[in-house]
Amino acid sequence: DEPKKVAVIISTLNNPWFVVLGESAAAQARELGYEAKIFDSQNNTALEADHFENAIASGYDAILFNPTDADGSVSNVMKAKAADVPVFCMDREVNSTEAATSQILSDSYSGCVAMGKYFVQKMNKKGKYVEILGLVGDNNTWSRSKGFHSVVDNYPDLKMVAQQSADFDRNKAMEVLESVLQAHPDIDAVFCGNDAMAMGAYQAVVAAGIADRVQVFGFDGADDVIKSINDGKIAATGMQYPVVMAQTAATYADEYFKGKRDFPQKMPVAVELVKQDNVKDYLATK
Amino acid sequence: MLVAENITKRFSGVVALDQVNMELHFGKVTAIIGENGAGKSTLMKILSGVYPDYEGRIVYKGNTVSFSNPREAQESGIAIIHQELNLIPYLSITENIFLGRELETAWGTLDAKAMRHQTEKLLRKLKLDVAPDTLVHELKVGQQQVVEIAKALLLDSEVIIMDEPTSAISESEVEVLFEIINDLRRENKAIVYISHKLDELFKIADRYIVLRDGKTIESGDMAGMTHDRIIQKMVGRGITLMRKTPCCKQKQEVLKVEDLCLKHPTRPQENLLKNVSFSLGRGEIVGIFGLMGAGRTELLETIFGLHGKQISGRMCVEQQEVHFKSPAYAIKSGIALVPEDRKKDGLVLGLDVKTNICLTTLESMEDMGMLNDSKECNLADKYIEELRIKTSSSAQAAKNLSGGNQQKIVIAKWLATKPKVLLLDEPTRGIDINAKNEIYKLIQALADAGLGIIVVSSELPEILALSDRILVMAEGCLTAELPVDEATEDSILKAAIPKTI
Amino acid sequence: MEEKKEKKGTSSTKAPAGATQYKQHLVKFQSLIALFMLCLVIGLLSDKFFTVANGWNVMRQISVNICISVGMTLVVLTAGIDLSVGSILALCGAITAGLLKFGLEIPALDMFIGFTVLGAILAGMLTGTALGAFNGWTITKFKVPPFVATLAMLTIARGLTMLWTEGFPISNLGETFSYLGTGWFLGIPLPVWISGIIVLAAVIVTKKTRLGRYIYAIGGNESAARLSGININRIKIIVYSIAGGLAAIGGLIVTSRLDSAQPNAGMSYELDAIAAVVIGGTSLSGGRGTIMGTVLGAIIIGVLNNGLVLLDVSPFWQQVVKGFVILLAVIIDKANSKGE
Amino acid sequence: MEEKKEKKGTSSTKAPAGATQYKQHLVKFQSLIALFMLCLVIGLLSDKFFTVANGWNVMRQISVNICISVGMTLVVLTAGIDLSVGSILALCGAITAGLLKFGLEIPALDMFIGFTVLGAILAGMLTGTALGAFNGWTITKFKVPPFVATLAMLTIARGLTMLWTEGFPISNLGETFSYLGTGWFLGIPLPVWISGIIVLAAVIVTKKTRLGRYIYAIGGNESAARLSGININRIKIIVYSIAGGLAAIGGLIVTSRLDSAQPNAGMSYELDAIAAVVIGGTSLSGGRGTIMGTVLGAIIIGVLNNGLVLLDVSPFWQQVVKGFVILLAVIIDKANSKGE
Ligand SMILES: Nc1ncnc2c1ncn2[C@@H]1O[C@H](COP(=O)(O)OP(=O)(O)OP(=O)(O)O)[C@@H](O)[C@H]1O
Ligand SMILES: Nc1ncnc2c1ncn2[C@@H]1O[C@H](COP(=O)(O)OP(=O)(O)OP(=O)(O)O)[C@@H](O)[C@H]1O
Ligand SMILES: O[C@@H]1[C@H](O)[C@H](O)CO[C@H]1O
Ligand SMILES: [Mg+2]
Ligand SMILES: [Mg+2]
Repeated sequence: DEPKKVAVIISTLNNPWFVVLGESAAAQARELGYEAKIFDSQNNTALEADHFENAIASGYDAILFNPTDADGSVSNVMKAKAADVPVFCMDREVNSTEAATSQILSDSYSGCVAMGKYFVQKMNKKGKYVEILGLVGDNNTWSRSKGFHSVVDNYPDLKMVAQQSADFDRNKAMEVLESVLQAHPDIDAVFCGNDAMAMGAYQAVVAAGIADRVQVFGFDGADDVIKSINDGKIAATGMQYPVVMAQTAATYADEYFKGKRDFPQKMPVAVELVKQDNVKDYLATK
Repeated sequence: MLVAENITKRFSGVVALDQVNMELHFGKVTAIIGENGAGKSTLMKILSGVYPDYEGRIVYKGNTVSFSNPREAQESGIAIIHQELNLIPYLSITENIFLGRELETAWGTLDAKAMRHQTEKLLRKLKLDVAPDTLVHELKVGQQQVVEIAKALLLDSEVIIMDEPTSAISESEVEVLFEIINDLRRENKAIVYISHKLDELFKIADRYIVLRDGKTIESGDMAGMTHDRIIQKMVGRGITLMRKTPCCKQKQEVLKVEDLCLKHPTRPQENLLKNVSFSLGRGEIVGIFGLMGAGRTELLETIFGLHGKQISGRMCVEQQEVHFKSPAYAIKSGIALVPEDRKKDGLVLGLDVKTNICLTTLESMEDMGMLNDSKECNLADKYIEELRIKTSSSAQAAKNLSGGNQQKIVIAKWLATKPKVLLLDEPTRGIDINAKNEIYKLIQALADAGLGIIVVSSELPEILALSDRILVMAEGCLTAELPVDEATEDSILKAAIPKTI
Repeated sequence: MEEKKEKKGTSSTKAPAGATQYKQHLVKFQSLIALFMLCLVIGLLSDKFFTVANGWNVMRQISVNICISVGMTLVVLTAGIDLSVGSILALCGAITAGLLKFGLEIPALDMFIGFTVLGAILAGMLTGTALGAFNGWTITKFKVPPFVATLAMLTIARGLTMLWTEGFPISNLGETFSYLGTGWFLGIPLPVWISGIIVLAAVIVTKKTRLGRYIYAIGGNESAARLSGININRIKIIVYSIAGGLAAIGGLIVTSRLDSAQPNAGMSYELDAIAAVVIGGTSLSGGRGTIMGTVLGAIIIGVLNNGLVLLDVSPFWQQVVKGFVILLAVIIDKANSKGE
Repeated sequence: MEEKKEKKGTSSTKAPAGATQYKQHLVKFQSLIALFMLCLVIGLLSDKFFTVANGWNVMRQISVNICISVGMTLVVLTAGIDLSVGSILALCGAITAGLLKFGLEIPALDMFIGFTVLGAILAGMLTGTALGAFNGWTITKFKVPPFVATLAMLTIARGLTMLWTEGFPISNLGETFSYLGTGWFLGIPLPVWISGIIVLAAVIVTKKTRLGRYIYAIGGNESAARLSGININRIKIIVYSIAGGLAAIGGLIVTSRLDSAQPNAGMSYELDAIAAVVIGGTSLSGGRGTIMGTVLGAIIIGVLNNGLVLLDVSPFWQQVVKGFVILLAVIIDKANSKGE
């Protein structure tokens, strides 16, 4: 009879990182012989709720889910649960241990704790830096920022001279940093909430002619940033594994259909710090 | 009695009214007379609460009153029919008439039935044969004016101000209005009547007040006044009214229309224009008369290429057959149209006089693809001088000019295209007698210079004064063609009355 | 905007008595044609479309847009526009959620105020109404064009939301509050009840009350309305306040449905609302249009969103298709009302 | 919108000869006051503001908004609006980047076309112009209100961008292309040259050509313009095409500056552009306004963005402040032009 159907509901497709996540999940599901369709929640939890309802109504058998919000998405997952549709979270979690069948998570907070430690080390515990935040209404923005500051704020000689938002956007990050550099031309580092912003920040630093002394830190492990680290342009990033998470989620769904029920409630996928001395490993795997 | 004492009103520096005094008597019709811009409407707006800020005093039935908005004036029994139509196009007649004073049921909801009923009564009284639910935008301008009148009559007002109520309605509707005014007079109301049609004033008014340049010049009883004296008072000097000497020489034909038909925009099987045929000679002035809705405007628009594909029939300009897909083609062939509503269709009010005049001939104002400012100024100045347009400069915004001068700008912009045929739709609507006279002279001079001119007008005296030949239209058909010396008011009117009623 | 200088052409004088009513029916009818065609196409392509469950689904999903669009209709009828509804929705949802969860602490006075569900809801609605009134105030008092005034409010209210929430969602608001967005009553989802009641009230207001009459009059010809003694400024302030209040209700539904107030909720909802209004046949130049038209417009958008998902259209194509369908819906509308 | 029913009251006939010109100067002057005050405040609070480097910085950052706003001004002068510029910007940037990097493969014909930098740039600009023309076509041919037609295009062009890029940025476009956005020429950044030339051309078009005159006439009174023999539809299509083409140029600058075409570039740029237009004194009801006013408006917004960052205002507060400043700028403008 008909193949089972898998819905891939992604927080936003307006960001390549999530496109990779969504498409890898869908591709893996198809590989395993299922129909798969991607839904774009456009960073809107209410639209996500609509997607859940529509997916349940049109008979999807499992949902591979990248939530827009840890708390706001709980009720959506509960709806699926009530309809006996298993949900596998990817990358971001929902704040409930009963809702999702399993959560395959990227731990932004601890990733940024590690990043913070490396940052302190690279800066020799002193200097001025700028933080560029992602969307201020996005929880990842804050888990990264908090992880970072939980370490860095312990060093009084590390001074954050500006904290601005650039909405995870490359162009905005460039423009914001251009302006910040007018007020603080003497900064030593920039910490960015994702790699798109890190690239934008790097371009602003290059344009200002201070690329050799300002270190840029990103987060994600995007291709161009990995390459830039290899070229000595960007200092470090936190490697997340969207493809691994997506494939794992799809595989779990497959196993669920085949009868398996005991999944780990949380399955953390570590965020690995990519820096000059280990970047070769990551270039190789790509 | 309503008395206005020493009323002064300024608009950002301009003194529109300067120490004006006026008395209105109950049971009398008072005519306010004055040129365009004399301050008539401004004075009425003060009486009716539109302008709350003025100097001076209004004494109404012995008490000093001051209205801070139109509603307060209404509640004291002063109603006004504004010069400009003030209706809401997408509301029905009933809804317009009751606007701002709706009847409500005990529930606080609108009492549609009662309002409809009263509207029906009013419309019957005003002999307007239209359903009260008809949306106002579906009505002709004249009918809309009747609705305005109904709106003022709804309240049992004691003072009723009518600011040019007849500017868009035809003779028969004027008759109805005059009957009503007579009734109101009998009911001992005070009525203010403003019109640039002097004949009407003699028919209806008991008293008159003349305003000139914002000052009261004179007031008195209408009895014993003559045309010439009124004009003298209004203008401040005597003017010689133009009288045409019709020329009957056979002229060379510039425009010929044969079997022109125009489809109805929504009912395709019906025609708005039915087999209209006529011709126009160089230097000839043809007047077209008809009642409201006879199709005159449509005829001019059709000739001017505004109804593109909806038409059939033949048209020739100087023996050349032409087909106008849009006005641009008509203009190229030497046709010009001065539209009925100068503010809506004639002028870009926010732009200056120069730009408006040059708008139709911008191509010839160019040097190497760029507009040449001095060419534009020259052209504008030429017409400002030739047509004696009263403006501070060619850089003045069109909206700041008086109606007569605005009309001259529209004529100027069309003369600039060097037309062979000039179509004039109601060229003197709302224009004072002096300006009217100047426009008559201008039309005459243009014809003498060889233009073929068609004048559409609802005023018989105007048609008779201007035309060499008169065409009469009714219900989209040409019903008569008369040389001016054979035409009488009777013969024209007879041809104008629709046969189907 | 574009329609403001209409041809003066007026139709026949001898229109039969019922013509107006008939035409008004036709206006509704046009959007119905578009909706009908849309449903037919989707229904033919997906057997899941015409099911009761999916019907409630669509209805519940559009209930928020309906709340906002009803307010937007009133604003647009006065020839205005309100771009701030999405932000106001977010702010009010957040305020209700925040008060419900944390109460209000006023350190200066060393005071703490706890809120019941009802109290928090009222506070949210009050905020929305107040912000709407502020819109109306800048528009009438300072003659700021509505587009700009509400654009400024769009930014301001979003900023205030961020400040209030500190960028974090406020979640777990309790069963009672949750019921508002997720509960059923007499077999009908509660959000559908709420939006239904709002629609009913708005229909009554527009058809049966002075306020409604004045709204049409102002949009139809503002200076004529003024000369008829209508207090334009008052009506406009009321209308923008209503729009703000209804946006707040939308915010309550969203928040309750998710059991969480999202700081970035409601982003670009104003565009969906305006689309519903225009598809529903209301003229952006004011004075013409109906609430029921807007409801149809909202349903068309809702069915479209639902259908595109049911038909398995890829998310990227969805946007393209959605754009064309909106265009088409308006063109069908225009084509049928050519006579106007 | 709100201004369309102006009071019919006309001012004196006897105004002094130069009054109109004088008033026009004043119109520019008003936005200057707002800008001046803004600069003063920021300058007092940050000593880094009044530096040459920061000046170029601001100029470069606003160059994209200027490209878009100039097109928007023309559209608004005709009493229209264009919401699609941000999406068109993204699509055209992506098309140029894609063609440059991958060329064009037409599998059906088994063909491959490589593109030079110039070729790719032209293709991008052509796309923008064509989409703009499509806007103009739906608006004139089907009488779709500009708001709706361009709202549909906003969605469509964004969808097409996603389809073309498959959701991924297209990066590393080469030195030559990069120069466009990052290079300097005679001591002035290239984007500033580009936007400067566009402004100059637009000033000439609006003041010195027939096209410009017709644009004002259409916006001022469409039916009078039609009766003057102006081909309204043609002019409107041209204007929307220009707006599309200028958005494409904006897209080129953004893409080249980042050396990467981002699929989500240009989001909500239309709002910034409209804000610039309105702050610059152009009336949304058409017929009144100047290019230089818009440039001032764009500078005000640019200075504001720059200043808020220089002063390290928290991102939450930035939005609130920005909203109020825009409101204030327009109110100052209105207050000074009350006579109008
Ligand atoms: N709102 C206004 N602002 C400035 N000036 C005005 C305004 N209204 C009227 N005026 C000026 O006041 C004067 C009197 O105008 P008003 O409309 O009262 O004339 P009128 O006698 O009614 O003329 P008409 O016969 O053309 O109707 C004119 O010079 C006019 O330009
Ligand atoms: N756009 C339109 N739609 C429907 N009917 C129209 C339209 N324009 C005009 N008509 C009808 O065409 C007929 C002729 O109208 P037209 O305006 O040409 O009359 P007119 O003789 O110029 O009268 P007026 O003195 O009012 O200008 C009328 O019956 C009118 O109702
Ligand atoms: O890692 C992803 C990306 O960095 C994105 O840019 C923001 O959300 C995070 O989950
Ligand atoms: Mg008057
Ligand atoms: Mg006529």
